[in-house]
Amino acid sequence: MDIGLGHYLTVAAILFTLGVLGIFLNRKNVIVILMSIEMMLLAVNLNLISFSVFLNDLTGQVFSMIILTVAAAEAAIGLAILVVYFRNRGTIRVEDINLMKG
Amino acid sequence: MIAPFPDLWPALPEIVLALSGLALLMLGVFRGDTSTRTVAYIAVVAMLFAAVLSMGYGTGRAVTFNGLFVMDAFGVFVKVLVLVASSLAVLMSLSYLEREQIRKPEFPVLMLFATLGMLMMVSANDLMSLYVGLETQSLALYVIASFRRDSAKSSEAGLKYFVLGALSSGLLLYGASLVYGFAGSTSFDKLAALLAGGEHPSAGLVVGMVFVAAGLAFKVSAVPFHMWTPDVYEGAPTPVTAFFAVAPKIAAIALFTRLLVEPFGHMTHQWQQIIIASSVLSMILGSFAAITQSNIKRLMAYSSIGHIGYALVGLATGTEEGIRGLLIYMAVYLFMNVGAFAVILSMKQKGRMVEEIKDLAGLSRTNPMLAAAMAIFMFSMAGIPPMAGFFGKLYVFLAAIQAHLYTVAVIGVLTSVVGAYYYLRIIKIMYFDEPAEAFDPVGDDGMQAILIGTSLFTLLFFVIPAPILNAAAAAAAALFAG
Amino acid sequence: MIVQSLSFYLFATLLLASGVMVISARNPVHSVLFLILAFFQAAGLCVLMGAEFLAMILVIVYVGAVAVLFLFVVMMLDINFKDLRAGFLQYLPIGGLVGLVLLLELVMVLGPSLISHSALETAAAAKATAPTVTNTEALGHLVYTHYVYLFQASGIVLLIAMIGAIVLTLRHREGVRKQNISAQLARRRQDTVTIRKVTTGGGI
Amino acid sequence: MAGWPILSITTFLPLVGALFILIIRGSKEDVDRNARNVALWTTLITFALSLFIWINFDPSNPNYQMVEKAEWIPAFKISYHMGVDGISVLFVILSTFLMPLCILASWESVQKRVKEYMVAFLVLETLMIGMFCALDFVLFYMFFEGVLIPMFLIIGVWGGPRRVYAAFKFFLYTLLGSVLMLLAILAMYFVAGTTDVPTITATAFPRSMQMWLWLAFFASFAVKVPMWPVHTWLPDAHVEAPTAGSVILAGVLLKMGGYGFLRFNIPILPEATEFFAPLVYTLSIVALVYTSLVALAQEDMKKLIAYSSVAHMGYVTVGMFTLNTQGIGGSIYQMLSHGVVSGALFLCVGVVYDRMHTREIAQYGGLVKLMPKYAVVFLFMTLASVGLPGTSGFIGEFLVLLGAFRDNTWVATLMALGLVLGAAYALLLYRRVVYGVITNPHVRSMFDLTPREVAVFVPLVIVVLWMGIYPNSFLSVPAASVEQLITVYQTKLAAAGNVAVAVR
Repeated sequence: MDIGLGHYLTVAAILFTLGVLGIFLNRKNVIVILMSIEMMLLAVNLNLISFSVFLNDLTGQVFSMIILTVAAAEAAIGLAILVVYFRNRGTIRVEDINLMKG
Repeated sequence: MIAPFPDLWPALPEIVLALSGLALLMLGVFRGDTSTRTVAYIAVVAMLFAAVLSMGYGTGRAVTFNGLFVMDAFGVFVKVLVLVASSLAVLMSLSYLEREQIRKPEFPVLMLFATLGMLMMVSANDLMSLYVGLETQSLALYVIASFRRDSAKSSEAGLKYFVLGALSSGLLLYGASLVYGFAGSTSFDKLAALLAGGEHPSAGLVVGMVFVAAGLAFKVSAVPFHMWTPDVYEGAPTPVTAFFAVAPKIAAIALFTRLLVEPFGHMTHQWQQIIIASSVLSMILGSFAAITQSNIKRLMAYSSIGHIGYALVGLATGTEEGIRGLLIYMAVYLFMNVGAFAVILSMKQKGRMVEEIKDLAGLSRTNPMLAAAMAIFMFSMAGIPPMAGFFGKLYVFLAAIQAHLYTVAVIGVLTSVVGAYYYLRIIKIMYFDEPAEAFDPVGDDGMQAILIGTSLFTLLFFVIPAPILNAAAAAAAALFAG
Repeated sequence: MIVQSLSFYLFATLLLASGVMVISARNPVHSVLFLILAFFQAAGLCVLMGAEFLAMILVIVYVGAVAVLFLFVVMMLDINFKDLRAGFLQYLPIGGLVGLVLLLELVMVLGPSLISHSALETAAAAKATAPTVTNTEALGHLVYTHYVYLFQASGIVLLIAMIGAIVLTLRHREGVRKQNISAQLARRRQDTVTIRKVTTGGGI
Repeated sequence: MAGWPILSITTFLPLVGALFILIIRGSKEDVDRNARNVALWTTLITFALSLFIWINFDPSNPNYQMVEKAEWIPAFKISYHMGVDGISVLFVILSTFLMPLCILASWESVQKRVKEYMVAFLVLETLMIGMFCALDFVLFYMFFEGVLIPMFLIIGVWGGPRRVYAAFKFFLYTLLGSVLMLLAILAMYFVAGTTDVPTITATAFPRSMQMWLWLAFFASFAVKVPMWPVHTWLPDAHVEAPTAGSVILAGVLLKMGGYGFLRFNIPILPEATEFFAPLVYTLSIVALVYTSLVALAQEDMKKLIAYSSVAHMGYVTVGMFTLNTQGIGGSIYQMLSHGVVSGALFLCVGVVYDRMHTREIAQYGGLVKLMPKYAVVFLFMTLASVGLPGTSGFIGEFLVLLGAFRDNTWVATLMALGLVLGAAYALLLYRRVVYGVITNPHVRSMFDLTPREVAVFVPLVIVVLWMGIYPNSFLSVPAASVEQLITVYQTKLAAAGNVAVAVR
């Protein structure tokens, strides 16, 4: 029962799907959507790291570091926008994001 | 282990922008909100200087930073477009910022950094530099979309843009990781070399490419990834919408083009159908959904979806002629869209912005020059000759016919007739209807200059089209030479 | 080998379970805590693969910075949690179906796949480091030399995030007294204290 | 005058006038007066210049003359290529001839936004002349489509109560037709490698491709002509447009479709032309009979004349697709004659409309007693429209009928039926408007033609008489080019037939 690349990829794929589901299923709370995005990025990182290890090539790990950095920045911006939104509307319910008909 | 110092010369425009961005940030922080105009003017000068530097670059192809960064004629063409669009957008935003009391030096600085990100996207030669450039652009855009932080609409637009943008980045990254894993490299050159071998690409690679394409389709707001566009256009501050509608679109579609043509150029069969479907759907949705709109910014959103559909026709051909058509289309799109937004930004009644289409009623009586300019832009967007928009469509359809995409071309011209209906509706409201309340005079000299410049360009493009056409042809050729 | 397999399954199961909890927990604070748990498990998987540096920064950056930032915001927003308790299951059937399809497709494509020879060749050609150095050292060599462009660009991304977060959320409230250190240090006795002689029964 | 780009000067002179008008400043009265004067003088000078084209033109030479060619978009072999042959030269003259009359006719009836009105007309003139001179497909298409912009504004701004509906219908119908033509042009570009009209005319296209191309061109020109059943935009546009707009619409814009058939469909796509000729016959005959009957039932004067235009253009299309000298020559002649006569008829309606502000036939009656001069002009034009010998209408209809008899007797017979119906509705209109007793008290206050109106009608009457009595001065101009057109058509057809036989 050797653990191969396929195992890691499968875990990452499930995690990615969970992230996508979290964005689309969530109807109550924007902050959970932001967390789902973080999970998607985590899945990507797992993918890259496992590829990198099994290809015996460091590029994937460098890519993963870049993603980590950018994801942190993205989270900061996202939360800042969320705070601004909350100050204006007093709610972060997903159903309430409807000022403009979409 | 001492690595050789990278050649910085090809990245000079980016370096200029980055350094001036840092300097302007300092200036803005120390001089306070009163320095906004100064910061903005210097930012514009820096962008135009970067554009001159790009033009001076020449025609060769240079790869630097260990293959992460490429500069070629394609990059020159698109960078000049992006820089011109951004500098016009900065100029247009000034009086708005002052009027709405959000005068902060960070605004032009963020626009400058967003532009830097766009240049990096255009020059990306690796999936990693693609991602970093894209995020540099996107993060700055998220912030300026919600820049009116005391407006519920603006922050809602920012939030929506952020969530969907981050989702699209996630898709793109997942795709990028699969491409890396199944091809063994993230470099465009190596991917191209690998795929050129004629070997059938593995399923993982194809799935990865599709994910990357979906992520980028979000950024250019092509159907079916368009749903954020109308809300963000309507909610964001108007000068930001003007910026969104032009510069990031041009950069993203250029990136899309480079990605599909350079590394995935040998997988045309795999992506052509996707692009065709997206293009056809964009053209149809863009023209039909716009008919019922009453807010002019929403209308422009659907109009831009439609325009992206036409531009994607050029990409869908996958030929040099198609890319040439796409580039010409984007150049024309730049000027007519900036002009149309300059008109929308001039829609003020008693110092208050209005954005309903019906507010334009009788504009030809109350402000004939503004109405004439808007009419020129609308006819151009509808693709009626001799306006510039006609030439954009002409070259795209030329390529489509050459690539035997007859159905796409026929759908394209038919949707352009439907599109003509809603553009004509605006002209009808301006020219045929009884005047409503008059707008305040445009006043702002910079805005007037932009209005005159863009409308003359759109009207008189047909007189000497050759320089832009030749530049676009050279740019397209550069993409296929590599 | 057995230990390795067992740890893989442990980490993977915990990772996915906490992933499920992140999107389904009713209280956002719990969601954040499960997110932190998920990051730890992912770090464990990285260690299993031998990517120890990434494992470390996953913990430091994600758990130490990002997740804590989330926690801050959740607390700060002072959300009425009662409001947030309904509505998840409403979309579960259709969403779950779509998710299942996406997942099946991904697994079908990726599960059985092995790395192709050409990919290995391409990757091997790009190898820039000797095998003797540690993972961290090798990454350090690459990031500051080969990928200096990305390094610099990430710096700009972080700068943008900083500007953005400040410009969006910083508020200058009127009437808030702040510490003014230089003024405090520059105080002299004669500026602030006066000595009065108070006559008995007279008051000031 | 060999090195003198006379066609370009004639084409773009009105644009110069338009720029002059644009820079006029001052009080409303001054601006209006100056705009009218500048427009009138510009159109008159343009007309004078176009007469030079006619004088310079050598009728014995069937090829393009006064050719100008300059690089425009060299990368695509698209050039600025202008020139006239016997088929187009008279249309240029027709456009420049009608233009000053239109300006004069709108002298008083247009009071609001005079400046813009004059600019729109001058731009329209440039586009019309350019279209008839263009020898490059892209250039042609630019002029052809560009016409929509000023015409849309003219109908929409200065038109009647339902102007918005009419303007949209006009614009979208014609646009829908012409975008398909654009695709056809692009497809031809890839076969011929250029958009140069003479080069493309010399190119042989494969038969299956010809069919599609022909249909695409037909979509555009049939809407423009207009042919039944895509004629429905025409009555609306005519009724709502201001008088001068109707004159240009009927006088010149409808001819653009017919010109397109002659210039492109027949010589470039001969096999498809042969194949589709019965379709054109059928549609034209249906148009003739059907619209004549519809015209009989009209209560609105302009609508009646609009339907009569559809019927008259039916003769034109039949004439063209007979593909013999008489038919094509006759159809060109009929187009010119119809341009003058229907223009004049719309002006006649305009005259009474300016006085009564209604176009309802029942409101009038008994005008002959109050407006004798008007009655004479109206009668003359009605008879010319019916095709009385001695007027221009007769020559055209006669030649077309002759051509049709040579080709297909049934078609000719049905056309004769159309002639009878045409006489019926035209004379009925005349009787109801001009004769009879005055029932409407408002009519009593009407006055006869003013000197300005006389100045508008005199040239029209002279031209109609001239064309009717001495047709040779107009018939000889296109003759050589028509001969060549038919030769080209037959040679190409024969060559295609041989190839087909050889393949078999």
